[in-house]
Amino acid sequence: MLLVPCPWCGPRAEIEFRYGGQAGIAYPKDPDGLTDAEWVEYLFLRDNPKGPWRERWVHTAGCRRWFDVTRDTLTNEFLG
Amino acid sequence: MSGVTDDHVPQHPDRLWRHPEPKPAYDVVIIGGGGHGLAAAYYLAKIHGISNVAVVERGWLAGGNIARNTAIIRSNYLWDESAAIYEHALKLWETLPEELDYDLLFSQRGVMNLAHNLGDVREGMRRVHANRLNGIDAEWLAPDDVKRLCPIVDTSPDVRYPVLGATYQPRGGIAKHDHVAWGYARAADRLGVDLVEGAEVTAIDIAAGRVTGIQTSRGPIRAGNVAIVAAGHASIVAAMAGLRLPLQSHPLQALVSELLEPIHPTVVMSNAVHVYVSQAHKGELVLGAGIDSYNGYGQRGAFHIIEHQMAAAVELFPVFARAHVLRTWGGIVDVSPDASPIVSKTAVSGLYLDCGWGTGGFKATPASGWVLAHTIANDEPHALNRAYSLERFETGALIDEHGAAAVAH
Amino acid sequence: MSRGVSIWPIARLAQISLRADATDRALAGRLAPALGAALPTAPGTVASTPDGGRHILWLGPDEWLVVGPDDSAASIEGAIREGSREAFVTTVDVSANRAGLELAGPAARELLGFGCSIDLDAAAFGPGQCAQTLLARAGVIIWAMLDGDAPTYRILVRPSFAGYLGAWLADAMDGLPDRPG
Amino acid sequence: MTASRLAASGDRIDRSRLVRFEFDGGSLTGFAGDTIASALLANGIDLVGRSIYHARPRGIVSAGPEEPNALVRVVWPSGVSEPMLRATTVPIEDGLRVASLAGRGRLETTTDPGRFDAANRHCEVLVIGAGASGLAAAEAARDAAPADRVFVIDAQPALAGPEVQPDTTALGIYDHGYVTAVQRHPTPTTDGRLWHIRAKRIVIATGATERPIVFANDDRPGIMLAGAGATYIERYGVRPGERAVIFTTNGTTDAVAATLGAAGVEIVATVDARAGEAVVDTLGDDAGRISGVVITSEGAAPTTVEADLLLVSGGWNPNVALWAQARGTLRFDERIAAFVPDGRGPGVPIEAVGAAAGEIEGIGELRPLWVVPPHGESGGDTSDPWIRHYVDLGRDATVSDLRRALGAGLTSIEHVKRYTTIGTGIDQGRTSGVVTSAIAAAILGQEVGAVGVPTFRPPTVPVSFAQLAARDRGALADPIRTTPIHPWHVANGAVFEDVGQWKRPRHFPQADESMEEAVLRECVAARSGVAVMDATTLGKIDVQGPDAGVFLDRVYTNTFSTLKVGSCRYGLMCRADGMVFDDGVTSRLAEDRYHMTTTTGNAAAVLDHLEEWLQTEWPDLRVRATSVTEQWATIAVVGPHARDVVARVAPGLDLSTEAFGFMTWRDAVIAGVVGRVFRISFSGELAYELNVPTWHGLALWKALIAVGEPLGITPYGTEAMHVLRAEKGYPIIGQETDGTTTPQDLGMGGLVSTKKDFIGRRSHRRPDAARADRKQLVGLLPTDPTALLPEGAQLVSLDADLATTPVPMLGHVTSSYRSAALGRTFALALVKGGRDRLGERALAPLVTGTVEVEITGSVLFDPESRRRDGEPPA
Repeated sequence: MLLVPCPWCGPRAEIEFRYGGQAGIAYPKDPDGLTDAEWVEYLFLRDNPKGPWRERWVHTAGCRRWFDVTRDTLTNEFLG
Repeated sequence: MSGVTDDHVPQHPDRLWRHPEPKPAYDVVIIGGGGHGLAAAYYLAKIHGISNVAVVERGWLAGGNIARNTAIIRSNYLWDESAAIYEHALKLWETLPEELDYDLLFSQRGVMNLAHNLGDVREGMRRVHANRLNGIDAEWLAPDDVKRLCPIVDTSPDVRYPVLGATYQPRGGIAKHDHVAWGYARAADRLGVDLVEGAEVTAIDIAAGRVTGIQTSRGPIRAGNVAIVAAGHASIVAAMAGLRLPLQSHPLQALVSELLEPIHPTVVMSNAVHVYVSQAHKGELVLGAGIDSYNGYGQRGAFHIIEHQMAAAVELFPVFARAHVLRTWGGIVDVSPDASPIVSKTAVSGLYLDCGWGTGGFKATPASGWVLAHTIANDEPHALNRAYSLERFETGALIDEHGAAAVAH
Repeated sequence: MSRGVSIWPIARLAQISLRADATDRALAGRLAPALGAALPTAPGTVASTPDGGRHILWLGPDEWLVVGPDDSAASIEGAIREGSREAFVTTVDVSANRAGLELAGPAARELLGFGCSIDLDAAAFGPGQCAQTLLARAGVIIWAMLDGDAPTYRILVRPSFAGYLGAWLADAMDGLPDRPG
Repeated sequence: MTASRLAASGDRIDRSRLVRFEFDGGSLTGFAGDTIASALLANGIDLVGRSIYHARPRGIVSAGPEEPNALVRVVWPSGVSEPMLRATTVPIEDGLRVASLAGRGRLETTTDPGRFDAANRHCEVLVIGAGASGLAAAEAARDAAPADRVFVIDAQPALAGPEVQPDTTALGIYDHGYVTAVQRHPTPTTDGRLWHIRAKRIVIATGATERPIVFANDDRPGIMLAGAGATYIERYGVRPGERAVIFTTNGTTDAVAATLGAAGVEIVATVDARAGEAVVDTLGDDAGRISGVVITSEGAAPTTVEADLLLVSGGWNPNVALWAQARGTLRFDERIAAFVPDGRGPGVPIEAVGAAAGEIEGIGELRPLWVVPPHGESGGDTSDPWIRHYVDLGRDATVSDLRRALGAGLTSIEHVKRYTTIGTGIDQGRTSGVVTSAIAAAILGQEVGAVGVPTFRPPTVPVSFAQLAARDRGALADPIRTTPIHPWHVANGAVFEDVGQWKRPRHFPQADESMEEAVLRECVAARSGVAVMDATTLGKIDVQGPDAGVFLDRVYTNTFSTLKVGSCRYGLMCRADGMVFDDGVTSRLAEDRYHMTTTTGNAAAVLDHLEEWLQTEWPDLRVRATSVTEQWATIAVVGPHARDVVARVAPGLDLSTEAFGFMTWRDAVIAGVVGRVFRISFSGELAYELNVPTWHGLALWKALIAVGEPLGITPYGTEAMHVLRAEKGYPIIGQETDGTTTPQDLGMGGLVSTKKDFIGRRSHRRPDAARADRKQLVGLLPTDPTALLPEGAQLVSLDADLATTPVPMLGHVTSSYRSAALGRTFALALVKGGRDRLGERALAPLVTGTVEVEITGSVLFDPESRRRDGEPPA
């Protein structure tokens, strides 16, 4: 049970959150202008590193805010 | 373990495999000494006559997901492409103990998927009808049939998770996961395949768009072809070849009980409440849990997942109340956007992928190795894995097993 | 003998969901007098009017729950409209969207601790504080009312979960030791 | 071995309280505080079971959780039976029934009156273990933190004092200072409690476990760990034997010898490895109990001494399981020849202290001795002299098995564990683990430290499924959600279906009606009279703000910015992959305010979806979304007479078609309460959806039933609702869709705007979305109008060869019903290129035979929608 650092409510138990996967994947400005390959980049391709990465959580059982945080996917330590 | 050579090992009739020093070059190098990689090596040598093959394993042979799963075997998948490859696997399972001359403790005790609500019933009926037309043994069971086949399931109507029925595949069952890996390893070794443990891959060499070899902690190895079969680390290894895969790696947990007298005659899966349970030959109950939500390579999951699973298990099987959790552990599953695998050529010629099996890897082991061997030997996918290409994500021709609410594990 | 905690449902409350930009000082300055108390900006805190008739619970960085006596919903929304002028402020009457119950007694904190993963220690969570969290498997707002020998908490929960939560609390009370009195 | 109760000593037992219990049917007594093991020894019983594979007689090896051998079945006075517990860890109580077993437990309890629960605890410092070093660490911690924020747990019964929580064993250390522990009998009425502990610092003071030495016939009853022998004397006042041999490698047995002496046990020999001495074999009596010990001294010929007790100390292994679980690394400490805590990565501070850190009191100089080679005929089987050198007694695994594993080429200690099953028993390898590594290292010519030990897996002690389920049992296993009208449904005999966590009435059978009869009756009422349904579970979201229209245009495939205030519109939502996600009717309440409805199952998911896009993609939009699902009770009044019924509860409302047209809404006073009325229909009939605050839902429902009574108003459930909508070809998301279905597949291309971008639009341009053979929604009419297709049935072409699999499939049945309005059965289906097949026939092969169907359009009833304003002129 991770202790997830909600920037608003403070550290809370993992069960209060929903996971949002990789952070910083922006919705393309002009989807129509994209090739299928570029669109699938947005749709499906994500990093999957072993070690620190930037990810999203939403505090569904709390303040309902989405936030980004860096976590080490091997040790689960949150690095801020 | 690295550094061990056969000089140390006492001679013994039951010898499974040699511990050779890696040769400078091989026709094919398979990265990942798990079930799928060992099976691929075996079929390359056995069917395609390619025995100048090395399987390189970072740690100890068959120590990844093949050693950590709940060993359930079934082929009752919804989509045609899934049904075809998993049924091919099941047919191979049915002759594998003889072929490998190894007791895999393969037991076709039947696999049941419980339906707890009308949506489950609809999905189950759809799967049963599709399975039958795809030549897969599948039946729909009424609650009374469930009770008859597995008396310990609570089928009374007033429980929190009422059993409205179940799909049933009589030919499904379980096998002893370690024996499967060791059986393939021994057979591949006998055919001349080098199994190289304690060799971590650090780089994949590519020249002019073609793979030429790999760098490992036990030195460089030249290779005509390289296959990445590193479940749990597929993204990491593929990145060494500059490939970005549509995979996310998550923890998946399982557990066993103490040894118990026979009480559970079949395999029961309840996707709705994430309970997957069978009783292994020694007598322990083996249960698989739900997948952890977050990306993780720690080979351990969160405890609340086990607690929720136990709550559901005791509701479905009241007799389990005083069984004990003896050991829990975690594996790493590589999950693709459509929860279906990737067995494919890549943009790098001579480099092949076999990954993304998610929670379905163990039961697919023979077919996965079989189609990968074909794909490498012919540099062309087999009909069974043509649909499992990387391109499908671009065209949208997904094989959406979770979309169709197909049962994981 | 007793279990050291009593539980009772509370009367209907007016509950207004208020969404506004907390960083807009001018807006905050207008809303405070209109509501009779300043919007709390510290996470998980509650501001109350001097007469204690109206409370503003922090639910998020731009979200509050304004709670008052039954039938005061319209006046609360009116006050907010008056204070917000052209600013982008939204209100929704959610008075019936959550049911309320109160727990009080020396064992109240222990009882909540059976099903709530946040730190309920008085030092960490005392009067004037509230938290959106899970109690057993139900989403709730826990609101610390009184501290001391008989801590009192108010629980706001979706009405559809009230039956479950009531049954859970009754079951959980069996886990409390008997105590004299 | 002739064990017996001593006249004095035993600080854990209360000699004033006699306890009666049974062992294998025989009635025995012990004292309060006895474990099953100590009570059995006190009664002179040392043979407690047979081994699992070799059926060897087995006794009691230890006095704690490391027991690999004395496994028993227990039936509590309550009648609850436990399949397999360690006799060394279970306190006896009056009426306890204990049975010996042979390595396998038996599950019997089906109705479990036991009570288990769970609790949360936060602390600054958690100290695991209340031995001297644990208590010292706790004392030090209290200088820095409030006393009640230093949490000390100990696995033993209350001894240490009030500041220690007794009977509590840590199961595992997880991420971010999370520790799970299980407590026995937290209250007199609770059997066990699972603790979820969150600590900012953790001190592991779990002590060390003595380990055996492996020699021929080392598994006989009467062979015990040395420390355990002393424990039975000091803690339980039990003398484990009369003539003892001590076999040791270290100094900790000096104190044991003193304790034995004081208890009147004759020490016939001390075999000290440090002096080159060793026990090479043991002899047994008829029952297999130890009767003699074969001893060698370097060079000298073996001699045999008579003894009924052999106490062994191969050294001590710090209990490092928790440390290792917390990703702590281990180092082999030559000084004590054991693995001790070494480094640790990031995370909350965790330290090991005392014996758990390798400070073994009194160990002195230790000479490692792991295994004593066979001599002469030991084992009796000359072909393999190692088959009686037991390493893991719980698994009957011997040095012979170990050699076979290594010989097979399985050189990793993890391989060895799997091949031999050593360390997979109830004791989790506490006694066999390090010994196995050392023997493997010797055979492989490696250092023990290099071989290492297998990964430590939680839990540290077995924990019952019921304990982990805790309070989540029966009705509490998962929340049951009900609407305010639920009590009426129950009182009026509704049959419920589970929709997510909701209980929804599926139908309201009268008297002895079957479901089929009830549903037909409910449908007839809706189409020819008036019927009411509780639609409260529908998701409802208040969407507010100047940019609300723009936002909804991006979220829905169709356009909402153009919707007039006072009007309602059906909308479809897709995920980014272009597949249908949800649908519902959304109404414009004001220029800057919409009332969105969602499907019951997706209510929470849709709100999450809206928040995700608002917060993470379009923070510039001035829009806010608030769930009002449970603010409103929603009742659908449906049928030609709906207007008359609504008129009676909302007299102030002009219900004429002109004043209140289809797909519009009005504020209204309904049954005396301010609410809203929406003129929307999921059945094709004249229909109103009445919304009042949840508080008033039940009262409104009763009012409608009362005023509608003269018109024969009929409550209906989800099944009739599904039939009515299917007759009109309205899809149910999740039934006509499966995550691979686009709006175009549903024949709703008209609802997909080409003028604006919306979530999922780009995906509709992918090649696969344009395939001509995509599955499309159609209707099906079985040629035999009485044949009811099962939902989920697959369709094949008329000329399909059913004998040759795989048989190509055209599609599948998504919904199938008997229709009162059509006077026949019908179905909806997703069929490849379905819209080009209208009029064609197909086959549905069933287990019972095949059913022929005609493929039709999906709207089978009132295609011109002439009924939505009421009974149309004939």
